[in-house]
Amino acid sequence: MTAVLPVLILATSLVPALLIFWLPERAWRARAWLNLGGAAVKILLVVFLMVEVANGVTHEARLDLAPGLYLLLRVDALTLLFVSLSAFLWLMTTIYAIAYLGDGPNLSRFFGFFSLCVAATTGLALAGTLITFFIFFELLTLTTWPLVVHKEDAKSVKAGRLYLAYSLPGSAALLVAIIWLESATGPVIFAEPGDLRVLSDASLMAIFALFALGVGVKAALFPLHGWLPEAMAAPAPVSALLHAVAVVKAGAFGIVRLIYDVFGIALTAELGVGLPLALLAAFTILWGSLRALQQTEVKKRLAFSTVSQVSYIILGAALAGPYAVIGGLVHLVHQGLMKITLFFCAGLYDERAGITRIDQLDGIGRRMPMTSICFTIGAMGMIGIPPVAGFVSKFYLGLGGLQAGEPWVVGVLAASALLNAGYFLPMLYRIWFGVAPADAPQADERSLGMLVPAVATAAASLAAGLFAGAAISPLAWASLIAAGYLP
Amino acid sequence: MIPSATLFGLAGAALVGIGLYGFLAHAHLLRRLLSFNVLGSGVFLMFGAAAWRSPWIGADAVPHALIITGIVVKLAGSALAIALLVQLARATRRAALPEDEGRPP
Amino acid sequence: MNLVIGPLLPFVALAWPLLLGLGAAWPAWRERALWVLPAAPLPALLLAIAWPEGSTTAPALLLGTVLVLNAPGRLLLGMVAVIWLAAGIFALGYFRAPRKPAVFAGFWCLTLSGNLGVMLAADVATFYVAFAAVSFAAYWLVVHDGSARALMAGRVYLVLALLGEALLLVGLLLGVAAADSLSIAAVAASLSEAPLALTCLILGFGLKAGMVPLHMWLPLAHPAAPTPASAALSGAIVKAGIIGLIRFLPEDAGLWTTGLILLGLVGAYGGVVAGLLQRNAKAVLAYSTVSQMGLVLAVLGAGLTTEAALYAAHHGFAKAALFLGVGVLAATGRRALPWVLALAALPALSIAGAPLLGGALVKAAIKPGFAGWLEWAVALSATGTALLLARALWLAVRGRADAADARPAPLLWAPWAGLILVALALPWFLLASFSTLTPGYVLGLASLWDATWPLLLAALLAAPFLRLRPRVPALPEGDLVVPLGAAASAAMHTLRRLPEPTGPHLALPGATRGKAVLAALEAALLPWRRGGLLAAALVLALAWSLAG
Amino acid sequence: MTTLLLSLPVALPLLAALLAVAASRQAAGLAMATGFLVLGLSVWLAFEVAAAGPITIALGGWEAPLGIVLRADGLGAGFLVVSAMVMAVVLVAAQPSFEDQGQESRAGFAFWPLALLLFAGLNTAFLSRDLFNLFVALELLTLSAIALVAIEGKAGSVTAALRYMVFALLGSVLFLLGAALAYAAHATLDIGLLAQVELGWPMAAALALMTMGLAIKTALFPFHAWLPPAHAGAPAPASAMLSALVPKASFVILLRLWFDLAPELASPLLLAVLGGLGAVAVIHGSLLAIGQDRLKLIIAYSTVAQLGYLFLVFPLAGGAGGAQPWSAGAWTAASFHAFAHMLAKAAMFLAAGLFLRAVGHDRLEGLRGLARAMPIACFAFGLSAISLMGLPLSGGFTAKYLLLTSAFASGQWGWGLVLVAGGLLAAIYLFRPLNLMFSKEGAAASLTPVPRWEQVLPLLLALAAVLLGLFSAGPFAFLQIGRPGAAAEGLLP
Amino acid sequence: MIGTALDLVVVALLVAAALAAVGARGLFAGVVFFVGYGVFVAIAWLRLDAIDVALAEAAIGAGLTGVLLLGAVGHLTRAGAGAPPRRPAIPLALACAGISVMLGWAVLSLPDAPGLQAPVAAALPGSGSTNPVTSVLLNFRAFDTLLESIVLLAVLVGVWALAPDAAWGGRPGLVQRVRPDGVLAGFGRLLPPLGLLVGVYLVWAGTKQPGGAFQGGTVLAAVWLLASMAGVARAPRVTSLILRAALVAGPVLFLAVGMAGALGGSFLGLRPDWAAALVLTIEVGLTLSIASALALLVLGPPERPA
Repeated sequence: MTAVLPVLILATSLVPALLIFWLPERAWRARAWLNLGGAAVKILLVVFLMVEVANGVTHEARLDLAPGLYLLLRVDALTLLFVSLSAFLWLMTTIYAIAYLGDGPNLSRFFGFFSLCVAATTGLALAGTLITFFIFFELLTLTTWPLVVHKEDAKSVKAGRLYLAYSLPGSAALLVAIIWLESATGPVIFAEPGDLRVLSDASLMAIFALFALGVGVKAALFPLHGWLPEAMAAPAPVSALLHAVAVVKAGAFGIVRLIYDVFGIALTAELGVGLPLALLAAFTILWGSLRALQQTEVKKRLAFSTVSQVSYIILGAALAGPYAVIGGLVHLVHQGLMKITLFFCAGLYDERAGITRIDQLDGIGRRMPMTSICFTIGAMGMIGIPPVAGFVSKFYLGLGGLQAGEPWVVGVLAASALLNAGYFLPMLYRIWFGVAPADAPQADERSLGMLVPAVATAAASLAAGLFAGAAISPLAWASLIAAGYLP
Repeated sequence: MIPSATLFGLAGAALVGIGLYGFLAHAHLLRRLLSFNVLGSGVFLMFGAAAWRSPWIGADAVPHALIITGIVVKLAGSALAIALLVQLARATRRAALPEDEGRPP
Repeated sequence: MNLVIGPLLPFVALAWPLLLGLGAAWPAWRERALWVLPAAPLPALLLAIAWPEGSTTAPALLLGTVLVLNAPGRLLLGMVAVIWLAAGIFALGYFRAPRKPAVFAGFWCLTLSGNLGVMLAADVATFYVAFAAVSFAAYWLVVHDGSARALMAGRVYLVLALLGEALLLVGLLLGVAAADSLSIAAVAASLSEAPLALTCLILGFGLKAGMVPLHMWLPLAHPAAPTPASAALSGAIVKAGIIGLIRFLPEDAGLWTTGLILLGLVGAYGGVVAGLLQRNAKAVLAYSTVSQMGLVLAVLGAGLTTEAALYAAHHGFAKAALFLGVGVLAATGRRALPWVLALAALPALSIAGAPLLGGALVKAAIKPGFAGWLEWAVALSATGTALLLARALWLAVRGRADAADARPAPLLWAPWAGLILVALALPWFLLASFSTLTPGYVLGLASLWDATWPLLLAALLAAPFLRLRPRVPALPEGDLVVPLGAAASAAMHTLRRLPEPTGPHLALPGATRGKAVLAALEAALLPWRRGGLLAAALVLALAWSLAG
Repeated sequence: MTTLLLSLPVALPLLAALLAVAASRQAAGLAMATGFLVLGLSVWLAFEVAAAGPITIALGGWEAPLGIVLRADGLGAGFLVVSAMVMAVVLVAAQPSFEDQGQESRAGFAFWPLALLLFAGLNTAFLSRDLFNLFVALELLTLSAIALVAIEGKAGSVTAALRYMVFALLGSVLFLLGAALAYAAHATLDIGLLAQVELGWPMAAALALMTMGLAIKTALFPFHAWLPPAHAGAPAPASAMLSALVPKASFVILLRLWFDLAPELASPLLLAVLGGLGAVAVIHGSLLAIGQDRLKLIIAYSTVAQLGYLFLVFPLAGGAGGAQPWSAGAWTAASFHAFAHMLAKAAMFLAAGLFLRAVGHDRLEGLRGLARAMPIACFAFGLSAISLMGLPLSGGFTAKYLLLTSAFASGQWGWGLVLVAGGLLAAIYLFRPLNLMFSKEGAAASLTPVPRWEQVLPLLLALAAVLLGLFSAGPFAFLQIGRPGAAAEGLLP
Repeated sequence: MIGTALDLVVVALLVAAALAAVGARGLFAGVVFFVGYGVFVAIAWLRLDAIDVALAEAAIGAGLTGVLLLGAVGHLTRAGAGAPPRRPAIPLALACAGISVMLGWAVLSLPDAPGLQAPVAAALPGSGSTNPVTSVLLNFRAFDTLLESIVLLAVLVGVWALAPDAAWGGRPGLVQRVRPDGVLAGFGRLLPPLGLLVGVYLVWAGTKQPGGAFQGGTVLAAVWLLASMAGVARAPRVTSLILRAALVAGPVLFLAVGMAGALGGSFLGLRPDWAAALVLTIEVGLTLSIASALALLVLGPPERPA
């Protein structure tokens, strides 16, 4: 049992962040090396930790703040699932962002907060207690805000305001829930669930609801999702970060922790709070898809798609059956890979062809083939067309629903798949079969830094589905985690 | 036969009331300051009277010393307040705070 | 087992087309990408011929891939490989200046791989993946020529394919949940207790196989595709649905036993009627596929699994040959027409069950499944088939080449002829192992008569048409698709135009008034008298309470 | 040694102030040196206290009740260290504004002695155990502060100073009355000695008077109206001292009264009144801050709200609750909150001063686009905003967490909700300026440049506020040293 | 009995004068009543056997404060600044009466605790003074006194800070134009020597009898003021080094002695054998500083451009 590794893995993004802040604007080479170096070291550490965790070695670090208040970083399988996702996607997004932002203004600030944001996500994943989770959850909110407003135009600032207007009350609800709970039970440590029964059923339900509300904002659970589409005003790498690496994932991750590590499956079932959450998630799935259908902007459509997709994770967690858990957890990874691919591509379209609206996509497939192929893979994954990873998650979710005695879940999945198809296929259709107007702007994809991450994540989405049965696949990890939670 | 201590103590209490009323009720800042000084000496009188509760062993010197200190401090406060007031009067031709005259602050 | 036909071969058979497809995208090879088409199905053919019965697994792949080769699978796998081989060779001759050859080759290979996959898959996930691959990749084959008609057909195809996938997913999920296993065999065994799952699966597979009323994509998509692709679509791809049914139908399918037979017969006859009203040879052929698949469904409903496989295989070869025939005829001038037409008529006759041809054997094989009026209905359907195919050939002849001495190139006629040969001959070799009959049976007089009279009846019925040439009212390709499509796009339109919920307002109404109220409150606290009174009162209250 | 350690934090600023009057040319350097010297001494003292427990010295060798006793316990030494940190930075930050350029100027002469005397008064208030001595210290502190408010010399600041003066006079006379009554009743002014005697009715009146006097000096609602114009009207370094430091002195005395001197006397009404007024202050101050259009006024109203939080300690940890397991948390939280507020608020005012210098005015609109022009100062502003909102990780968060935990553990939910609502309202009023800083459109074309080193100063303080949250275990334990009734080791393991 | 009657008279006068001062119609009348009130307070202190306090009250409470208030009245009148009269506030009056009652009750219910007479008496020898009040001020509670003397300085700095920027470096106060043959000028020449004598005596006597730095300093300040009003002595410039030195000398001396004590183990501690000398030294220093500070406070900030 050592304390070094959790701290070290946090430091891989924290230290570059702190250094980057002080770099002069023009030191883009140093910035790039710091970023990429941190990301690379982090991936190495994650790999090492995977081996350690598979061998049953515990790593934890603790920092006392006040009696009853301490930071505990601990590595478990669920942690690693999230950390490895964020580590990989961080690397990709960093490469992408370096190319995307080029020599724009305020780069040190941007990359500083970018790394801080990842550090917060890592901390959130490593959090071993409820309050540690909360602390990093809040840090995430704060470090994301400067990224959302990075462009400094009216739209971004408004988006930033909206983001906080949703997030901060959410965090307040979360804090109340946590303290309410902990004032009765003492610090809640994830691996060692205490006895929550000291509180009455009504209190527990209220706490659950407050908690779900708090993290639900980040997870863009209906009706708390309004900030997410607006946040599209941010630069594409930030969208990628929001939608795939960090923010909405943090919310979904929080729900998983809530049900499995705080309340536990048994108590959740006993209180009967899982089903309402599952229903809400199901509604969000459909609502997000319907709203996506209505959008005319590429990024907005993708954003509503995220609203819908993230709720798969929540649905899985809330159903609380073995398969459902696996489905939810694995979708955490799969959705990340697929959605980040889509955003990378949307950014490429925007940056290299000036395309922001869907009706501008006509015929872009011919001019930007690699981008379009990646986009297609991502979109297919979202619909659930195999062998892209999305189908694996849906498959397990559906099974989970049936296993939990909630067959309607399957209907929701099918309906959502059709709706997804309803808004993704017309885009693909335009990309591949539309005829570009004569006055279409120049388009090319001569930006290796942006293209390579997109290709990599697209390939990863494909591989995650194609080799789902492999021992190191996300599915395998998710199953490992689920096995830990279930008797 | 009422002990002086009690009598002057009560007088001090009364002076505090009178001074306090003036301090709180007047809008004119100089009157307010004047009342404050009445209030202050009322406080000191109460304090000093208490030091004379056992005349047979003499007055307690500690309150006396404290009162002298207090008087000087009170003077210091008054001096600064008066200087400020004079500045205010020159700048605004008023001797009261705006809100106490029903003007917007 | 040597290395070539070792346990890896099934995977090689599936991966090989994919590799070729990817290779086709290599810039240097793009222009000659079509050359990969004939090579793609070769390992699969080897697999079908030389691999022993058995299974192989790859636990890391998908959710643990299991591939199995058993009798119906091997037959259909071989059929698929052969048809794609023939169509691939045909394609080399068919495309003079191919449009986007690399893309075509890529999706061709992907479709092929999926098509082979469904025949091999023994676990639900692999099956689903393969099914999706064949469904979606085929879309690009349908829309290849980029015409408005093709795109429209493609859209219908895609929508229905998606619907099929959704149905399939639901069915598979329900089935897996019921069986608690990913094995297709286990799922099939448990389906009799899971009627909903069964229904979803039958609808999903039926959609692919052209089951009425989900058939409407078929007459749109098959004619729209380039001829070699049409051959593959109608010959091989629709069989993905059939293999699905073969694999998943439980011993006791409950109500669906009857349901399949009835729907199948409706399709068998409805396809004829609708097909006769078509103006395009390939559309007529597509309706013929609907009709023939109807029969297969009925056979499956009757419980004759292997016979259905045999029938389907024969139909695959013959129908692919017919589609290629349309292409061959189109390349044939007036002079070479007679003998080409003669050859082209052979698969048509075979499908109609003309004596001594392969079709007669497979028709005989399925006969024991039906009794009473059903027997008659099945038999009589051959008449319809004959009429339909006759009309198809007639329409194809009208579409022949303008140059009188045009001759089909060897790359066109050779694969075509090969397919015809296989269609006519193969049933003779397989009848014994796929049915309770022996080839000798069909040589009996009774069975010869059984095979002949529907054709005679057809000839009788056709005579007035040929003489009178009545104006045949035209039916739009895809029949039901027209109203349904209109309704669907209207619904979609409405959804898109639903009023968007307005965004949240950050500025609260009345904020300005609130600000004024607060400022007034603050101003009210400012006057010294009030503050002083409060202070004095508080001192008194506190002193009183502290002393209390 | 301990004598020097305890007396120098008071004596050095006094001496420096006197020398600054005599030799005003050297005043700036003298003041800065004093700031750092006192900081060093305070830290040293804190280490001594941590090692050996509370340190007490009797001035002149005369023990109470005859003499005056200075005592450095966890609370006092803690406040001493944090205020010295603020003061050291503020004195450096004031140098560009108040250093004499060749010839002595009015403000340049007055600022340094006043700041140093304020410093001395503050340190005395943190250390002294004698009620009358505390009165004198508060007077020194308050009169210096008032003079600093008026130092701009404009009509507005003179009005603000006068208003402040009126409130301050009332506050001190009430406190003095209380102290006099206490002596009259018990012949001692020493808090420690008073805590040991049985208190009667005169003492009840005395406590009521002192409490109100101190509450007025701490600008508790509804006696806060003087604060925003006074704090907003002063020059930025002065504002920083006024807002961050001055109200804390009276608050510390209030803490000593109700936790050292007469904990058992606290009536439910007293606790409810103090807590209730604090709660109203939180909401009222925050709402008014939202309504302001000038940055310094926002920050000043924020002080009103933040001071309100401090008073929640009374219902949460005072009176009968004093022996409860959660009271240590709440009691410490008050100090934490004060520390965090001192650091963050000073940082914020210093940053606001730099913005004002760059833009020329402090209307919110002027902040547009500053994130790009003055990134460090904006970052400092943002970091201090985090602490003021009570977001993790910051000293403000630790405080809020402890208070909330106490509120829930003791079943006093209402206070908890006030805390949460206050945090959200703070977010609203603090993100308004932040949002503008990040708005490119409409940014001023030309700004007066502000050197980088000046921008780093508020950042130092803001970082300290944040680090206080990250390393709060040490300070928490430190604050327990000499805490009366420090039986409970906090809420739970 | 006579004592009580006398006390009652003094109390009655006190209350009456306070009421008159607080409630007077005119501002000037109010100030006059206040000065009178100050005299009665001083008498009350005599009745309470607090001669030191009586002296301080007379000199500072009534005298100097009165001068300050009168000066302010003059300034306000010249500026034409006033404020509207306000109607009596009944609730406020009730509340203030309540406070009085509360305090009165507290006075009546004070326990019979003896004060610190005994400890003071015990500590007096070796404290450097035989006047207990001076001992308390300069030895037992020297810290209070130190701070208090510095409070005066702080306020002076604050008052000076109100000067117009342009006036900085000038002489404090408005320039007085006094006719050389006027009454004031005569007084100005006559009184200072006398006042100086009284002041110095008060300081010197303070170590043994009532009196001390504050009282003496006030007298000296009055002398200076008178002299300056008479045009005999001009106030020095605010930037004058000598003036500054005089202002800080007392507190610096005090603080230096205190810190020397700290080096010896007790801050502000006076070694008993040196105590008398040290007390006297501090007294002298403080007198100088207090006198200058008080005088300058009355003069106010410099107001004419230098």
